[in-house]
Amino acid sequence: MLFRETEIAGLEALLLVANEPLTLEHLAGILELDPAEVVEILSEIQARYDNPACGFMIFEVNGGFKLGTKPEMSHYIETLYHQPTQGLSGAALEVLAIIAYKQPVTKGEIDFLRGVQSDRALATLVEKGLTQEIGRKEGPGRPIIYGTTEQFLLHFGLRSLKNLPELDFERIREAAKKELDEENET
Amino acid sequence: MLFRETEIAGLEALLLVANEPLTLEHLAGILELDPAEVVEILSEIQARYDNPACGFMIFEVNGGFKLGTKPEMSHYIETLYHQPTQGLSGAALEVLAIIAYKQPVTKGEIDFLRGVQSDRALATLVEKGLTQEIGRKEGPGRPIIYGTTEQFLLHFGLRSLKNLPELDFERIREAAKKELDEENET
Amino acid sequence: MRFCLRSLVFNMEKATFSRPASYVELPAFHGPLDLLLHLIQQEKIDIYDIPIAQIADQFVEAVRQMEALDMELTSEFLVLAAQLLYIKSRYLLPKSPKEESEVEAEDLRQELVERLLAYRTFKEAAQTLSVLEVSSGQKYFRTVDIDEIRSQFEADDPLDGVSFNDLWEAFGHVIVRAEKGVEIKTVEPDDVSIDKVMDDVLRRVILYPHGTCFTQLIRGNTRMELIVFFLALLELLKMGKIHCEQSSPHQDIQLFPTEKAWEFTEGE
Repeated sequence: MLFRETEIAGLEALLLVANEPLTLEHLAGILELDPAEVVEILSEIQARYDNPACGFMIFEVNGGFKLGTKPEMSHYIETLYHQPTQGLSGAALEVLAIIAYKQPVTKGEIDFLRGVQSDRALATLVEKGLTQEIGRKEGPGRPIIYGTTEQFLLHFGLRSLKNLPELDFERIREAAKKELDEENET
Repeated sequence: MLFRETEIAGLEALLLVANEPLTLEHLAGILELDPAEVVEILSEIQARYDNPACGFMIFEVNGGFKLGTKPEMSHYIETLYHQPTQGLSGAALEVLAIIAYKQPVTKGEIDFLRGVQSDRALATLVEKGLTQEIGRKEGPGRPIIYGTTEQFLLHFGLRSLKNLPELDFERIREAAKKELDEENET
Repeated sequence: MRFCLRSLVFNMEKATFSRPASYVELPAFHGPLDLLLHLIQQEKIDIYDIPIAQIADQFVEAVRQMEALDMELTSEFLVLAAQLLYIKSRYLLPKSPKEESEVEAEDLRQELVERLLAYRTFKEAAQTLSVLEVSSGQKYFRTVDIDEIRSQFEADDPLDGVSFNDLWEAFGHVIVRAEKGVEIKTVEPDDVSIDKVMDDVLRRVILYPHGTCFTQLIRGNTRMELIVFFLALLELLKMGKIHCEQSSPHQDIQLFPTEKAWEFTEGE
């Protein structure tokens, strides 16, 4: 197939830049070949890609062909595009702790306990799938009530909220007292 | 280099899925290799691409590597996109030359050097991704300052701005001085 | 502006015209500097020694032809024409202290030469780029949808590294803030409103569901503050939001939130 070098290279180039899968007919039209010849070229390219030192692969999707990476390469790609998880902010952790231990709870209640607005922190927690709306409270304004999610339980290895360990008030109080003392000293 | 098959394939896969040029260090980190080994692999891949039956090519820009199509393949891509690529107009090339050699530069400075308004040419260059706004100049009016892009380097086959052909910089400096004086007067 | 400039140019030209300009070929110019450079190159003139009178006339003539050919003629052409004629007139001016006007004309000419040289440099650079553009060839790249790639990976656990201890600590911060009762401490005792103190007390009672001591809840530096806190406590007891227990007469009184405790915040 040496005499078709240009078309083989052309087909590769087309596969590289096309955003959508290209059909045999479309490729044949651009390369000025018969569809049968395009099939031959495609299998020749695929044979070349079968080399373990090659990271590419031709996929057939909806009757079209597109270039992609071999499945074995996915861990490299994952490393390239890995987004380091943004740890939760202090405010978000506070809101999460309040929801975990006081649920079901409204935003007004969270704000009341924290003494500050919690809108942003609450939105982050919902977005990350750690807390969710679980209904509305009866009464004026029917405010949304929040609770923790399955994902929250999964992270802490809990089968249900009943297994949530009690707040260790002794320790919390001690830590809080220490923090207060330190602040008073300065 | 048979024993490095996986890394060779991995590098190819990474080049395929990256929009931005990947630096040696970045690639070395993902592939868990030394940068020197990455260089070896890159040249091995490039040697493979040199085969006329291959449509790919590795481009180096600003110390990063990017996968693209060989220039000989451009007519196939133009057929795919139904649009022949047009070269830049004379006015656009003048504006681009001024930006390339004098960056960072304001539109006022470009207009002065050319003795004519450059709005249209400048807009075309920004639209084509060859130049971009890179900030604002301190001083009255805080005019936008322009510079070239990585796309500019790729388009002209330059590895970095250092590879721009030399100009008679003495003249440019003198002209720039004059123009500064004028700006200060107004 | 445009018409005004043009009449200026041609009036000046009439006044100072000395000899007919030679015919010029007119390609499309990228501006007046481009045209001027073209004329200088066409006449094989040394750029450092431009005969202003001759070049000014040729420039004006070229602008006239462009106008006659209905070519795009921006105001910059007219401005430069006016400048050239002005320099020419300064050189020719018979009266006034001659030296002064010649010095001024010389400065203007020098400035024009410098602009022309700079323009020529960039014009050459543009030609170099044009050559580069052709020789490097057209290449194309893939545009990758990174979001799509990312969506194929499992999202990381946002609670990575967070333990129960961290949760308790966070809860502790809420308590610290409630204990500080910043707002209440800063107001003058006379102004301490009973509502604010009730909030302060209730907030702390809710945060300690296993009971909090009476002595811990009541705080204040003055007799007045202590009284207000005590009144707030009584009011909350009366409203049924908290209840108290005392295991034996000499033990500290413990206060607990009731089911009704939350109703307080519902109005907000």
